[in-house]
Amino acid sequence: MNHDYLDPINSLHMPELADTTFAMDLLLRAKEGVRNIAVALTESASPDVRNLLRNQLMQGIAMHQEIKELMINKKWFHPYELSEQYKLDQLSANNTLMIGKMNLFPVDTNRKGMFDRTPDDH
Amino acid sequence: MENQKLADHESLDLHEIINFKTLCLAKSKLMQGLVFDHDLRALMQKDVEQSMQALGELQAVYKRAPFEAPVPQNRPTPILN
Amino acid sequence: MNYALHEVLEVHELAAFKTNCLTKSKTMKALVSDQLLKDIMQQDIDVSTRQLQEYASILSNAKQ
Amino acid sequence: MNLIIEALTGMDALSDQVVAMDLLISAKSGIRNYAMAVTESGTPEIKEMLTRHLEEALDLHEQISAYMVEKGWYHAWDTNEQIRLDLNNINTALNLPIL
Repeated sequence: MNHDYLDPINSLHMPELADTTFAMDLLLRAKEGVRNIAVALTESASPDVRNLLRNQLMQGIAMHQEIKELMINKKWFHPYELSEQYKLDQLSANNTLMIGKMNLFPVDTNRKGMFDRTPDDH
Repeated sequence: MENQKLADHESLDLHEIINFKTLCLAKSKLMQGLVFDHDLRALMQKDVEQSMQALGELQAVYKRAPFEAPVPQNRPTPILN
Repeated sequence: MNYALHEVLEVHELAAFKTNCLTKSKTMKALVSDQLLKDIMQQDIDVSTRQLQEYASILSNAKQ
Repeated sequence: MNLIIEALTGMDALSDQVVAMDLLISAKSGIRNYAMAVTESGTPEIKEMLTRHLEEALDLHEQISAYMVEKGWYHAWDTNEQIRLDLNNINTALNLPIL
């Protein structure tokens, strides 16, 4: 491991690493969505709003299940073998910590001046 | 019933859900450009389609919020230096 | 054990919550005078009873 | 409610409302608990059961809130009226004698 993001050694197994992160993000968002809709349901009074939310809740639960099954099939998620899961957790935490230490965006990122007029105004 | 105003508290929860769904849609859409695995990409596309449907339905209901107002074309003030 | 640890823990939490609810509904039903409210509570008691039995069977399956 | 306790506490008119409110709060926290649990479960058998229980909790919540709206104990569309009722209930609870 090193701090140079241009070093090719850091791209080893990159697709796997990236996809586990994205899939985990998708899973957490699906989970959060189910919880949010359930909370909203406990506050909603209009029958048609309740109906809409209830359908979306069931759809959200199904989507969450589908993402979880995909992750289990791809061996990105191990709810039944906690030590396997533990290894993945630690690995991705370490990896992301390493990325956190990199200087990824060395140039100024303020691009605001480019968006204050339409092309015709130039 | 269809045109009845929503209660205050349910409107606030719709606000939370709509913002959350909007962020989810943006993320699932943009991340498709970054994933490698085809199955994961397909599932994300499915999530995008479901989210667009869901967001549209939520927007339609949100129109009945008591604090509903005409929506301008752009954000009112551009953030400039 | 045929279940994942975290789901057993969730079921345990729900069982504790539901036990509390069932106990409350059973005792408080006696304090209620309105018949409609009594009916709703009886229905809640029936549903909660069945749910608790389901939790009991899962928890005893999960016991090693 | 037991007549002696009613007389002692002055809760004769309020008791059904208190019980209904308790049931509503239980139904609400039940829904939140179930939503948590459903997203934590993976075994199909458990997931299926919890989803069913979640729907039952939603039914109970729907029933009890409709009942309370009808009784005038819950003003979903009139926040001011709800606040007035809340303040009333707070006062009643504060003024209960401690037995």
